[in-house]
Amino acid sequence: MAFFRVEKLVKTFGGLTAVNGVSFDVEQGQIFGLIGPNGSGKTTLFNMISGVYTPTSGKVLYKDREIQGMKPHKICKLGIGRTFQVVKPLGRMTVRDNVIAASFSRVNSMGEARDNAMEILDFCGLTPVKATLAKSLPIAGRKRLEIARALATRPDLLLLDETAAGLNPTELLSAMNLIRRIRENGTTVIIIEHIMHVIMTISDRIHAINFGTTIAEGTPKEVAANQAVIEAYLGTDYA
Amino acid sequence: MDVFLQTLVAGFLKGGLYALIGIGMTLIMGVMGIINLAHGQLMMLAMYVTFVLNTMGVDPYVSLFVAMPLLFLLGVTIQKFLLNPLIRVETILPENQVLMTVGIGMVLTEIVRFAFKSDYKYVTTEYSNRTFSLGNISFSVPLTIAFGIALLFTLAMFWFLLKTDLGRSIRATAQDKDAATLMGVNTGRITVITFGIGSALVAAAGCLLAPVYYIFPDIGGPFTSKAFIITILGGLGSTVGAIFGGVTLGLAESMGATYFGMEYEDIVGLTIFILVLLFLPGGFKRLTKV
Amino acid sequence: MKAAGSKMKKNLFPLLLLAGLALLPLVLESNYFLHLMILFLLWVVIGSSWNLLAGFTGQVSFGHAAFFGVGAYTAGLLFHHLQISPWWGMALGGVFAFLVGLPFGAICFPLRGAYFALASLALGEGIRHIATIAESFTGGMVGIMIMPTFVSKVPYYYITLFLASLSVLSIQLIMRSKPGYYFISIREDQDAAASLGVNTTLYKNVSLAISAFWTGMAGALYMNYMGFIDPHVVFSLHDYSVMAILVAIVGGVGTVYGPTVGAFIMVAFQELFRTGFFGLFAFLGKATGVAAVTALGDAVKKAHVLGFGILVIVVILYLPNGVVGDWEKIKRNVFRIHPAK
Amino acid sequence: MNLRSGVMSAFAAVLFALGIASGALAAEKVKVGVLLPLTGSQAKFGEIEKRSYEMAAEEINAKGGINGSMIELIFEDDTGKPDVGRSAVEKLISRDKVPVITGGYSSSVTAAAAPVAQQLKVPFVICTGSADDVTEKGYDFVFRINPPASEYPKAVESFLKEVAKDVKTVVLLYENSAFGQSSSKSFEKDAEAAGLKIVLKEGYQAGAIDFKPILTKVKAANPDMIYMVSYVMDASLLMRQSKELGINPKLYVGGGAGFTLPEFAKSAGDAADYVYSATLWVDTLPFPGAKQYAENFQKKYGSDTEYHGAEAYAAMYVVADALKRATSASAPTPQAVRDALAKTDMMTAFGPVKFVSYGKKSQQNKLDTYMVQWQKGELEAVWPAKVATKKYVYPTPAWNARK
Repeated sequence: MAFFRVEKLVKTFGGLTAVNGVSFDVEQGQIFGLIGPNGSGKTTLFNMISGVYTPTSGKVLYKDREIQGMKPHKICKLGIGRTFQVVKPLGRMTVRDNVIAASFSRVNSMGEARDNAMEILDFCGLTPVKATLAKSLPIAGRKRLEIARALATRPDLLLLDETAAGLNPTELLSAMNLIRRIRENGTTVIIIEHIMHVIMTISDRIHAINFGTTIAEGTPKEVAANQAVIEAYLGTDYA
Repeated sequence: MDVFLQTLVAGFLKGGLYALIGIGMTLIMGVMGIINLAHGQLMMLAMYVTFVLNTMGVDPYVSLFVAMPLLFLLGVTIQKFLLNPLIRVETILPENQVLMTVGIGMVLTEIVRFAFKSDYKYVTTEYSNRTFSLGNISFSVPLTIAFGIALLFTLAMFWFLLKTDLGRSIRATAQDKDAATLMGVNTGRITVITFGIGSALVAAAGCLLAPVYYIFPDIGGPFTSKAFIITILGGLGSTVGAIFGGVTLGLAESMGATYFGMEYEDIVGLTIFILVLLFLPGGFKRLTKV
Repeated sequence: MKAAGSKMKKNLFPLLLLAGLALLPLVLESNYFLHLMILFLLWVVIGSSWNLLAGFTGQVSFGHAAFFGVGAYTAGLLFHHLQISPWWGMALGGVFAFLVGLPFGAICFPLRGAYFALASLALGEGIRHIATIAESFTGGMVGIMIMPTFVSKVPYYYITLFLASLSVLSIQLIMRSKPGYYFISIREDQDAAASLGVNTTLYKNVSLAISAFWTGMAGALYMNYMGFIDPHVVFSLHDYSVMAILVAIVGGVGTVYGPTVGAFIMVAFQELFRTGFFGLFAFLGKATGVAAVTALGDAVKKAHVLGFGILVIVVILYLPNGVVGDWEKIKRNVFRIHPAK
Repeated sequence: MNLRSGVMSAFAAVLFALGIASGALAAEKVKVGVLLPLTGSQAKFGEIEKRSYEMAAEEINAKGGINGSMIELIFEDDTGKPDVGRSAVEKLISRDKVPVITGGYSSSVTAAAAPVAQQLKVPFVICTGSADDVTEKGYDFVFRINPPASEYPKAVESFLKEVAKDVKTVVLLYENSAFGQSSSKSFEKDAEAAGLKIVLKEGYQAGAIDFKPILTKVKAANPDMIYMVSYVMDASLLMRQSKELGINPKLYVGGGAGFTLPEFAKSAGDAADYVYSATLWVDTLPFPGAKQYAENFQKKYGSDTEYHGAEAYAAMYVVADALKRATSASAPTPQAVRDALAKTDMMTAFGPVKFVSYGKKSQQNKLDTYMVQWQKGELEAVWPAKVATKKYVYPTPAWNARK
């Protein structure tokens, strides 16, 4: 069985179908890319996986267990961490306290939580700003904090939603570097990304959707050459 | 049957007045997203204006033309100098504006108490007690007039919001403040005008209530509660909803008073309020899509 | 080193304050000031409890009078119906307030922001009406009257001091542990908190439960100390629900000691105004013979609620984080002390 | 830094002045503490009572005060809240060291203040607070001049027994306040004992806009009598809307509270005509000084007084009388004043005052109550017959039969 699988996921809002029968498998240790134009349903997928939305139909299977419709905090406890496209820092807490709060999903004592947090902050390169209030971080710092917080919940599967958007080239490089190191530590990653060269470089497999349905899946090379993907991104004129 | 009909009529007439109180609140809540806990106090102020004018021999219906502009100005001042500055203030609780209205309500009440003491004041007119009857059912003349005027104001507001540029700007701001700003609406100005209009409308309610009720500094509080019940019932920002909300509350209170007992009047209102909050978020607006 | 020193200082100050408060009855023989201190400490409990739910967990309740009143009525009714000492009501008052908190939370917590505030306000008012109407059970507006146990204020003072210290200490400890971090996470962003494994519904209810428990204890103590309650007194929207908010706002929302400072300011403020600065105006008027001074004194006496209102407006405009939260700002602007750079 | 030291020295000056303020007033005076609501929603009556106390104290001082020393009244504002009322009592006793406290307007403040006075052993002479409980606890330092709430309808009961014998059915409406709930309860009990049938009994929240639904029910019940315990503006609305609906019982009776106030008649207009009310006092009662008190009050303050004022006025005389008897050579002690109060037996403008024990009550003044009726805009005493200024109009003429 697959480590993680979604089966024919459907989500409708009123009369609008945001996701329409998407299925894919993710193997343990992969970096799995999810691409698609704006409004194609990627974030809705993430919200269904992480429990924010209950799917209209379909299944989400994680380590052979159906998890669709579970509450977000339960899903977090099962070992699925996520970041938000629009970052949600716990603004009036310090960077360290943000990560400590997340650490409490695994430990109960203050001492352990603090140790876990320090380790993660160090891993993510946030130690220098640990005493800064999260709301006063620059955007790159906030994105990094999102990841650090998600990591502090010790996930086996990490959902990254546009972590690279808004970063300058230097920041991009170090972000990609961080994602690779996360995978090296044994965490499986599903990543939504718009910046093509980022996703093409780091992903092992890529799944492309448009208008809520799958249009392609394969290695970065295969997907990049796929006619439907090119059309979706560039419009039919360029095909 | 008579008991039922009389209750129905009483509830309906009272509901018209409630609607007028509710429209101002619904606009303010819809556009600014804040609960104005000084709404009843603004009405109280208008009632005192009516009272003072009445001692000079001015009819309450004439004092509408004085109280409404006065309260409009007061509303504008409050929004401009006390509420809008809070948007820029960094605080832990986003409800700061609501808490500010609590403070404003206290100040208004106490200033009036200073000026007029806690005594009950009343505006007596020769038509205060006048009634007419249809069959066995008696209608209070001033309440019927109030109902008519409330209906008139609601229709006017409906037209204003739908057909005028300013009205459209207000609706745009209520729907999405950021988008409205991007479309070139000066949302700061809109909130100021909206608060002014809301205050003027509740002032009208005060003038209409004055001949049938009485006036004292603490009268605001209960009407503030009624106003937010009406607003939640009707749905935020919906003028037609406010009419529905007002009449529903009026009817529910009257029916509750007749068939449960008068002491349950307020509980009936609060219960409906909680039920709507829980099971019909968005109020009647959700049902009618108006 | 410096950081450690300042931390020591931070912990030392409350201890010194506590020691001072514990010794107070030895130097202060006036029952009157002791009574004011008891009121102050009572407000420390209520304000701190409200602050836990609103300031730390972000759920702005306009219905805390419900818990205060339930606590008071637990003590009162135990005595009224069963002749059980209202002191038993102290423990039970907290428990019953907690129990009332369960449906309260179930109704209000699905709602967010202003809707939460409105629902809590409606529930608080609803329970007052019920207590008024259920005459045969609660005694209605006739109220419940008991003879206070102690003649001296000193036992009440120490009991209230104990309750106040315990509640503040418990809140401080909570805020330094897992639930505290979870409360603040919920306040800052419920969705983010949930994604980090926080069961937001559970922890909101935990916060409410603790808050209701302490508020209920305060209510039961009020019954014991004041000897009289009726629904309009202990379920009062204005005197308890709103006042609890004002105490916290003035002192500093979301700070552990803010409500303590706020409670002191509010109680002192009310008494200063009510008595015309302890008769200072009347005395000055008499001494100088200027009628205007006496008149001013009378005006001040009458203006205490007006003063509250103005205080609230000024604090929200200029000290939105309260005296404790904006202490640096106050030091800068009022005392003109600039931190050495 | 300068500013800071300035603040400090100003603070020190204030403290110093406070010290003088409390010290300087200890001249040769007899202090009397008065607890009243001077701000807040009950301030109207607090003000009337305050003026009455002041007027009485001036009269007593003009006649030589308490064996030569002048009475000094120390008013404390209870703002209508029990905890504040308690602050006030604590201050009066421990800072001002008064030998006696009087006043007490609202039931809740009085009920919270009485135990304090009892425990600290300072006599408390209540002039208005009417909760029955207060004099049922065996407090030997608490005295009450006015009757408790449950006794207000006494005169109504005798009127029903002797005049309105054909009244068989009664509707009872009352506001949900301490006074409303307790006096309606005792009226119900007594009415049923007298063989009357209560066909409808409804409480309501003070401040309702519209009594039509309930009055429609009343009309359908068609009672012989409507008994209402309401405060002044609810009273006025009840009568105005009864007129609108044309409800015609044999008599409308108010159970004290709002129905006797001038504002009731003014705001209800002709709807107030023929309405009866229970009351504790009117200025036409044949008590020495009653008429004069009302006239002097009107002259001095330019506004009317009513029974609350008379209670306060009488309370001052009762306290002064006790102080005189308690003051021999030294200043009066609270204990001496209490003992003197217990022996009080005097006549006042409010009626005879003597603190007695009966039923569960102790140290309670026992007074007759009266019935008044609005006739042509004037409040006339009509019952008992021996104090009547006009004859009662019974039964009440139907609305459409009036001119």
